[in-house]
Amino acid sequence: MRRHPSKHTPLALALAVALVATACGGGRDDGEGATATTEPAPADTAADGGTEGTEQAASCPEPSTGITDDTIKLGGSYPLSGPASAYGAIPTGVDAYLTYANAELGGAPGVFEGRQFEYIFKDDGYSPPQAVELVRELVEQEQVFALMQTLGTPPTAATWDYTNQQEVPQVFVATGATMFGLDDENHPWTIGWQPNYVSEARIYAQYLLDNHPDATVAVLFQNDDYGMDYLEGFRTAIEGSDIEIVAEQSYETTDPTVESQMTNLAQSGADVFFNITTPSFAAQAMGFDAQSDWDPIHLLNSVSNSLTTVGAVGFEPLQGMVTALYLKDPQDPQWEGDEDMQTYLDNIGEYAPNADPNNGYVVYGWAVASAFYALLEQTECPTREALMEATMALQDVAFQLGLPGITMNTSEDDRFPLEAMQVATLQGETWQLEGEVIDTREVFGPVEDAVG
Amino acid sequence: MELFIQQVISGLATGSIYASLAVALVLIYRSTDIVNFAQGEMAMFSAYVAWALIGAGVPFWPALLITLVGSFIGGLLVERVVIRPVEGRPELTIVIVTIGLFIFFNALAGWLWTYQVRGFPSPFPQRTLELGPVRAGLPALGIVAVVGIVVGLLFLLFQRTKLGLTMRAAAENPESSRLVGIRVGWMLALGWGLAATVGAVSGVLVAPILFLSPNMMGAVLIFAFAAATLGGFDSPVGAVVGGLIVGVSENLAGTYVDVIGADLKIVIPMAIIVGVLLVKPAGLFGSPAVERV
Amino acid sequence: MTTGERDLLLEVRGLHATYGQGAVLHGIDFDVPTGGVVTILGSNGAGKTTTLRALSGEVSTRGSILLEGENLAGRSTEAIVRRGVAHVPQGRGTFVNFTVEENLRLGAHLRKDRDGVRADMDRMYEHFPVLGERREQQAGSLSGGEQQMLAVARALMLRPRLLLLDEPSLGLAPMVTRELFAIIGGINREENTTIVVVEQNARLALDLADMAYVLEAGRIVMAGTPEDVRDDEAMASAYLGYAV
Amino acid sequence: MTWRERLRDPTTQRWLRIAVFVAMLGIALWAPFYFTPFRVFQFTRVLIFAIAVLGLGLLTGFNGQISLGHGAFFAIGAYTAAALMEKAGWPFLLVVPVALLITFALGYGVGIPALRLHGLYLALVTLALAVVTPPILKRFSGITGGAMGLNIDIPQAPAWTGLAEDQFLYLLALVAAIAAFALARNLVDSRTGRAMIAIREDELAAETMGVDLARVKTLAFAWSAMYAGLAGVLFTWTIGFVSPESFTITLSISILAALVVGGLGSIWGALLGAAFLVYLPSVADDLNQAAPGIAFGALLIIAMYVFPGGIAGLARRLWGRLLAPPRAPAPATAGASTEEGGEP
Repeated sequence: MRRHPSKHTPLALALAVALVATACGGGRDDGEGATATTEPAPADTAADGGTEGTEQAASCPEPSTGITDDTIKLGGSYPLSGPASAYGAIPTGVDAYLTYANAELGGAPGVFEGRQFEYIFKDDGYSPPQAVELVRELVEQEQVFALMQTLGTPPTAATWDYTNQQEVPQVFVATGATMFGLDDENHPWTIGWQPNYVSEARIYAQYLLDNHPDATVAVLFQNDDYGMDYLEGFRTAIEGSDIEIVAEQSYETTDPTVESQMTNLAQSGADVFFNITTPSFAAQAMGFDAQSDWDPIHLLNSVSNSLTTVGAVGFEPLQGMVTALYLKDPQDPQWEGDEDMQTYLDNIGEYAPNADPNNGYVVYGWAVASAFYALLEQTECPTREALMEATMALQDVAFQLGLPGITMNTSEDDRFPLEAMQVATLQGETWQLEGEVIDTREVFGPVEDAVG
Repeated sequence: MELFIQQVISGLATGSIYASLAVALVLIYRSTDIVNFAQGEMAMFSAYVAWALIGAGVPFWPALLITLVGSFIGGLLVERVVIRPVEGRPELTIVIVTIGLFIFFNALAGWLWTYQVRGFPSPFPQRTLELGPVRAGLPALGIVAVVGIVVGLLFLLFQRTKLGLTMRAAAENPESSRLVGIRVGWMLALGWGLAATVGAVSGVLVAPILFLSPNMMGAVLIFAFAAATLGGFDSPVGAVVGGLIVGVSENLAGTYVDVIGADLKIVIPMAIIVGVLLVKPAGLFGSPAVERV
Repeated sequence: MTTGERDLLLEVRGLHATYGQGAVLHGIDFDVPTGGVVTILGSNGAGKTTTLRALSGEVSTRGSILLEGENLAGRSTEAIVRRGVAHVPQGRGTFVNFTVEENLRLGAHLRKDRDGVRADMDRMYEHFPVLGERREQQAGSLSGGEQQMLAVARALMLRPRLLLLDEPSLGLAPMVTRELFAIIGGINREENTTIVVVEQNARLALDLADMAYVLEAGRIVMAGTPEDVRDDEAMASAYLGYAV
Repeated sequence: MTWRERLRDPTTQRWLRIAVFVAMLGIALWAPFYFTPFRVFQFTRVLIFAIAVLGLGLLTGFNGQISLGHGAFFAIGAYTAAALMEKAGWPFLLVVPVALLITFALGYGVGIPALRLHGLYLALVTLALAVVTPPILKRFSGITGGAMGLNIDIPQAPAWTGLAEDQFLYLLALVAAIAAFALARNLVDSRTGRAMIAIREDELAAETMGVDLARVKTLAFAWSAMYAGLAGVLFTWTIGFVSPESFTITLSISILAALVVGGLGSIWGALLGAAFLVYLPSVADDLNQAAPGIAFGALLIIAMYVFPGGIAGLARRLWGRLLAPPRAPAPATAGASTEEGGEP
């Protein structure tokens, strides 16, 4: 599998700036029980697979650009340099899964059978103009079949006019912004994957409605689409209840600390602290919580709930902290012996020797790649159109490392593959799942429109 | 009122973080006459070295000592190997080289230790001091104390020792310095070594509060620039005072001025700097001779 | 003519020097006797300053510069200073942001004998009383003449075997210049310091010197005693402003 | 005459220069019809970046001032274009004068206090400008789209031209770049330009020449900001999207780095430096994908070693060597050899 680079990345000069924000949901943790997954059938290339392929091909148009007799070419754009480089671990996970699929599952499944994945990811440094250049390079020069992920809201927003005009699938984009699931009219070629920020905010709202129906809430949020989506999603979800937001503080990714904001929030004495921040800031906010007199119920958004991040602060003073999960965490002992986890741990070392298997972003990359594999299984023809059709007809499709009971579901009216999560609380050094998986679409109805 | 005091204290704590890096910036400026954009990243790198040592089982204090010595040697080497070839070239060239170093160290740390957020043990007890309604974390107070000590030591070095005199001379007038037999090249290298050591102190002090990651110092650098500019770029005391003013003013503006709010609080220190410089172009404590890049 | 009788401190042979783009010295030879004062005369651009800079290793050279038999050519400035060559550059080269006392201490940078340094400093304040009065003052705040004195004093703090003076009178009032030259002459006599002085004011220089060289366009066109120069009609009219 | 001597003849030189210019213009006009749309798009980015670099060059190279904040003017040009096109529905060409006027005026406004600041302090004050711009843009979300940014419809060529989108944008950028370069050349050659260079060499000398320093310097800042603003407008047209993340401090520093790598005080240097910075990331990514920043940082430093006077300086030296007399003694330089070459 080739990896190429490309031109872009601006001076990654992290100087200052833009830490990332957008948070693509990073990895998370556990859950139990292996979903019966998709263990993709090993390619029995020969006879019957072949026949089936032929049958399909008969009713299918010519394969799209990027599909040859023996390869399927995919592209990705990620920040491998600069302030948002933390997300650079994601393509490592994706690449590891696809290489694993090539080596052990016989390449791509279904109508793509017999073809090896070729995955080219490049560095956009989280810069929108670089992402545009890169995506154009992938589409025009590399002639990829589809973009398997662009990362972050701004780079994705900068490129989606182009991909939709070119009618190139831009699938499973690594951002939870709702806008990427709501504009099927103008941007039907773009679709997200991870639970969107509004859905996750609803999980916390539901948790409070069930357990603390008259709580006062103090919120720390990143001042961008990611923070706003969470905050507004939460606000909408608690509308009409006795839960009240009594303090809000925002921060910029260029701020060195959130100490001042936390001081103001603590002053409110709210019952609940809703922590909508990326990992460094989340750690600071957790550190503040651990040391101050203020002892709120701490809701930590999934963007920062990796056990590595929590462990950096120290588990002991944060016991009982609440988060929402949809993936299994390799550091969680409850997944020992779990089939998905075993596959992951057995293979990640071989196919991504330099990656830290416990890194939530590597886990996420593996999971989303397996989800893409599952999507290909559902696709009826080796064409871009067919791929997009499949993205809108997912029914209970499982993927690797998803929590038990969490599967992909979409329809013509629902372009959010994952909208269910499960509440977990920090017990000891691990997240303990609480209650049932909550399907937010069932509880709160479809996400209406982009907020912010 | 209680909130006000609390915000002032929090501002002083944050300001001392800026000050700690600003002192290293001032140090290298005084001893080599250049602005080192990579100073923060070198500090971050030093903090990682300490973290890795502690992770490998070395107790805290020996690890710190090794880190400081290592940083000194590292700074020295960076000057000899990377800066030397462009010595005597226009300042802008050297600025670009330090920007190159910035990117290099940031990426190297990410590559060696990943971008995951790490905890870092504080040399100070994780306790909070309470005076009536006012609370101040010991780690933050510790930074103020250590930065004060560092500035005091630097004052002694520069004003009371022959080595300090020689370093200042080499930075101010390399040509005349050579004519009295000073090995100017080594003095510059020594300046880098010392600045890297002070930077390492900053990194180790800051890491327990900001949490260790390759991007830990990026934002701090901008504020450290602001602090040094405000104080006068050649004055360590100015750097500390500047840092504290920047820290407190941004907190108060963010908390009490509604039009500003948290999202624009960065505007306040920047505005103060521009204002101060227009009235007193050398900064609060600087000497007027400082004009070059 | 004393050259032949005394030991030579410095022997320069075939010295070429390039400065920036072009060659400035085209192979010059000259000697400096131990304890003597040698002056180099010449018009602007003749290469006088370059000659001194070549001696202290500040420009690239070819040829040999023997200081008591040891070749200095190609060595770094610091190494040459270490061998006892002190240079007072044109335009003074004091450390303007440092006090008078700090300037003197810097001049003694290479010396390890603290007591000797202390004593020499006091001696400098005797030679240059005005510096004694201003020892805590910033060099940059001194007058031109005072700065020049400081520059000379700073160079002497090295206890040099050879003192190179580049245009010490530049920008000074005639009174001050005379005073300065008197002090320099005194130092030469009392401390037996060998001096090479480059000077526009040829009369003063010739009064001080016991050997003179005249440079034109990077070549030595005349060598001799001050009397020889004064007696030479062409030289006298060119550099002393009068005809014999 | 040998061919070298012939080359050194002033008349030949003048013709040579014209020939080179015509050839380059020819190549520039032919390129969009030969290369793939993606390559054309990349060339467009180089041209746009070069305009901003040239603007900073006016300030730094010719005026002796420095700015770490030109990304701010770039951003304001870009946002002016985006807001007028997207929110007010203006035709794309009409936004140009407005954006230029705004950035010129802002540059003039910043140029006045900049008069009082020198070197390091001016650098840091302008850095502050670059730092505060993104959060301020975010604040006025009604006009700027806030953190989400604004998507803009990319301008299309009039149907009669038959030009594809990328060709059209490239030609727009080329026209803008040529205008910017011509204007810069005129500024440099004009009385004011000579005054600017005099300032860089020696402020006292400039004053005795009767130059109104304050006015010239302030105007230079304004022109310089306007160049960045023009680049911003072209950016919006080409990328079709603006957001605060597009204009971080990284942009300002990239402009400065391109200027230095290309060569201070050289108009061609701006183009070469811009090309270097646009292509460098992909080279870095090729060299070490695990951590492209390592290669990027190292290459930037190496560039400083390899091109002491910028890439343009290197080109000038090579050109000088080509024109040097055959067995030139030791280190003859271009300047020296031209003089000597005057003999028949």
